[in-house]
Amino acid sequence: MKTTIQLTATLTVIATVAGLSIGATYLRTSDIINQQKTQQLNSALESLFPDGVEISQDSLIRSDNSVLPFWTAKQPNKGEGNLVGFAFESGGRGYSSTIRYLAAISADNKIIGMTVLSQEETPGLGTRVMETVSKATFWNGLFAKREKTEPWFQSQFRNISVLNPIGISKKAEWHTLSKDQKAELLSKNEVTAITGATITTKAITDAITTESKTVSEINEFLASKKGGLQ
Amino acid sequence: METFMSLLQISIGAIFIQNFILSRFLGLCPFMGVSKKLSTATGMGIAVIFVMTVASMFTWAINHFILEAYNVLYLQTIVFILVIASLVQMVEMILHKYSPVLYESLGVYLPLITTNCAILGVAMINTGINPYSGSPFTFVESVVNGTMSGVGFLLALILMAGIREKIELADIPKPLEGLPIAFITAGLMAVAFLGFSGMQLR
Amino acid sequence: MTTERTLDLHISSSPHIRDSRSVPHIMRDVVLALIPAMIAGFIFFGIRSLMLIASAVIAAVVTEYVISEKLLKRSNAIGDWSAVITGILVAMNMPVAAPIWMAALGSAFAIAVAKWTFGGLGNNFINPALAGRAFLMASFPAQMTGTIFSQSGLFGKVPSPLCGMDAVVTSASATAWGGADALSGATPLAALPNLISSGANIQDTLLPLFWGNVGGCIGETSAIAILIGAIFLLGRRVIGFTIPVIYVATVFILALFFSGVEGASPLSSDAATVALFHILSGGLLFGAVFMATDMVTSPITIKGQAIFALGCGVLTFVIRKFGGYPEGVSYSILLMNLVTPLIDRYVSPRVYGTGKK
Amino acid sequence: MINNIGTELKRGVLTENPIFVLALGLCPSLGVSTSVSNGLGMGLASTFVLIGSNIIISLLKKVIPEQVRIPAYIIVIASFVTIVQMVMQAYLPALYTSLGIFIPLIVVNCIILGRAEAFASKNNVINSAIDGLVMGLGFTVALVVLSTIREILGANKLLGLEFIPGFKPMTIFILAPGGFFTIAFVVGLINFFKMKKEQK
Repeated sequence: MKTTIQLTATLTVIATVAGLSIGATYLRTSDIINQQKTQQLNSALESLFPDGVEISQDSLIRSDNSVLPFWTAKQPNKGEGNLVGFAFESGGRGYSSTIRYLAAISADNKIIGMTVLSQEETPGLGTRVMETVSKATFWNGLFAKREKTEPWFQSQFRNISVLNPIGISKKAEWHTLSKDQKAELLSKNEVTAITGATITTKAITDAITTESKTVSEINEFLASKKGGLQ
Repeated sequence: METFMSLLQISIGAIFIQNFILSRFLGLCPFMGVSKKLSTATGMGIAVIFVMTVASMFTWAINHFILEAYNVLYLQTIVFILVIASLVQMVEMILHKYSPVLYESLGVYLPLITTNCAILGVAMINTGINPYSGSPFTFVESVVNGTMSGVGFLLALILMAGIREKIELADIPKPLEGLPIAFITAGLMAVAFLGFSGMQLR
Repeated sequence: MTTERTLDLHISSSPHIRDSRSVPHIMRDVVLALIPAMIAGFIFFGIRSLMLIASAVIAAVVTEYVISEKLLKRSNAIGDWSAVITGILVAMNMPVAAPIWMAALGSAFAIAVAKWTFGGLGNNFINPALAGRAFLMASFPAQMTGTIFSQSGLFGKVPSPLCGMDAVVTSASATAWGGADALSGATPLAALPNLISSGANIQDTLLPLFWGNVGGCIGETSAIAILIGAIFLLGRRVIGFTIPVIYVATVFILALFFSGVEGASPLSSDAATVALFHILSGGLLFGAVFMATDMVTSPITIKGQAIFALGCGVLTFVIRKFGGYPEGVSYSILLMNLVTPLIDRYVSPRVYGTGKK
Repeated sequence: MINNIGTELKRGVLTENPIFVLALGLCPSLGVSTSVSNGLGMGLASTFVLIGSNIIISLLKKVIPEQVRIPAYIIVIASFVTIVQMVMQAYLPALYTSLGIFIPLIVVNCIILGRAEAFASKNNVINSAIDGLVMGLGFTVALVVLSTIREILGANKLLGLEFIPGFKPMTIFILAPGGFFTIAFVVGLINFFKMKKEQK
């Protein structure tokens, strides 16, 4: 009997000390972790919109009573028609994960910018949604300052219309195209697929196409709000 | 019907597409260790299915009703590993008492399972997002995911054991004998399993 | 398909020897049987197809030589033609526009990793040529499937020859199919609804598929060329009927019953057309004749072979219909290669290794 | 008794390398070795846990009763892992995301429990700490070797930067099969040199 008590006691003491030290670390790090998360979101939002706009959070209640948070960007110090656009978060089922992204839409329903927040697609294929084209190589890049470039896959969504379905071209990847070819794609409202990762590509275009409903909902909401203020 | 299809998709994903061993690299130590003979491989595989299913039930419930409810998710790792360790212990005792036959055949593998990362792995995966629906795993989904991940483990294990028995007498180059050839075999199996990638019910 | 040496000590996995001919003889027959398909490849895809084959064969033979003679100091392996076959098969499983070096890399991998790490011919558990192709598929998906190109054969351009049937477009019906771009569906059958809804006659695509001059891998373009090779191999008793017939029949029957979503109702004449399309398109015939029948990596007994072929057929259809890859033939054979040891273990009514005389 | 740190390092990195020689901790070594930064991060995180748990377990070796030592060790190890997890999430969020579930899985890495059981429970604090350090470094070195090979062959990159301009990477090396092939040939090569040495 004594041994049982002794065993339990030892384990309890160890577990308590362990729990306390974990708790202490948690108290120290939780704020930083939360800060990190908001900062990530903020910098993602800032990267989507042009410099110097004011971003504020808003939300609307959808027809099914769910709350849709979104962000609006306004040109500061301007009166009427100062709305640059709005952004919302959404996701689509990719190849091996759900791809979460943030999309910024202009007042005329075109994509200002799109950035993938999280994905767990196949390395070397689907994960190339995050790939940047850079001239930096290992040999010079270690010493040179790394330029901050947007992933090419995400860049090609700029100025694509949300209200029309987004097509996929499988001919060549966007970053290899000439200016004229890029313009032609844009006129057809198409983006290029990542070679070998058509499913990932289609997941994103499909998700954005589905969100055209969200876009008109937000538009209506903003219009009604404006009307209400006047 | 829709639920059935989504559970079927989870199962296909767990067994073939995201096979624990051949795609996720979880549970490699027992995979290399017990795949030399078909009989031991089968025993180990069944024990893993059993523990994975039970562990999925308990860890999901604990995660949902205690850790999430009281906002102490940071204790997840330590709680899960303790739950799994005691579960394995409990399963061992229950089997010993009520099903000596099953205990005879599975008992030896149970202690090995506590430190099998596949079990903690599946518990952790179940706390995340179900990639096929985009929302968190429900209880049923997580249990199916646990069982089917175990089935995938068993499948890889018996295929591997069959192949290893076949190549036992092969004239393998000396430096590659043992672990390296087992890895190459697993690699070639993983190559074949790539054929399942991207499989979607439609 | 084994060396005499391994026959002595390696009982469980040795193939059934139907007569006293030696391994090099059997291998030479296989090379001869591949010649019609190679000619078809040359006719429809031009000289480049032969360059790819040559590059793959040279790489295979050199790899085999370096490993067996120089590294492992085993001298009896090189003369048996098996490396030549592996080389040919790797190249014939590639699209003609693939870079020449890629064929060499694929067959070097096939010989070095899939075959010699296990001690050479007779010891490998997986078909080396298919492992080589799968290696290239995973490594260079763009070159092995996606990119659209045109290649001149003797009968003019073949549009969109996407290997492994990302989209099958015949010269004659390219317009009916709405051009190559419209067809980049995941499987050939993904393109079929478009075809049916556009009012084109699917039956028109079957004849070109039979003769050749369609897109695809070098080896799979012409059904008739593959069938000539098959008849030769069957006549010489190098391969049996069991695997190819059951494999193809399984795919046919599954397509007959489950082709509903493609716009044809089950068991109708449309479904039969779709099922025929399934057989003639992609690498099914080529795989069923030349790769699923590999003696080393398929089961020993007839019953085992039947199970093996059935599995190949089911997997091929499932991957074609639900999979992420366009073509299921090579992966389904690879997957069944993994199951072969288990089949041999549980389906073995006769004494191991002796086979039937 | 540990006297020479040089010999100890050689033991951890070469003769008793946890991955290549002892074949422990295989899951994380294949799971995260797709890029050098992941491999290095994982290696250092495990090293920290290994040193920490070795120290604590060596301190407590007289207090912990024999019968409950395994649960006690697991608690100690899991606490260190949780601490690493939180610190990483706070200060290295990108690495934290890319390592994914392999961070909590450090708990079941056989190296850590193995060293606790085989070394720390029998030796003094300083020696246990050194043992944790050298074993952790051995693990890290192995991970860096594997991930360097895989990142160069599979993505033509090193530390996320293009390595050889124009080289066409073989994607398979960052997929699952490539992980198996890489470790197979590294271990094969090590065996080959060992055999050559023995022959001499």
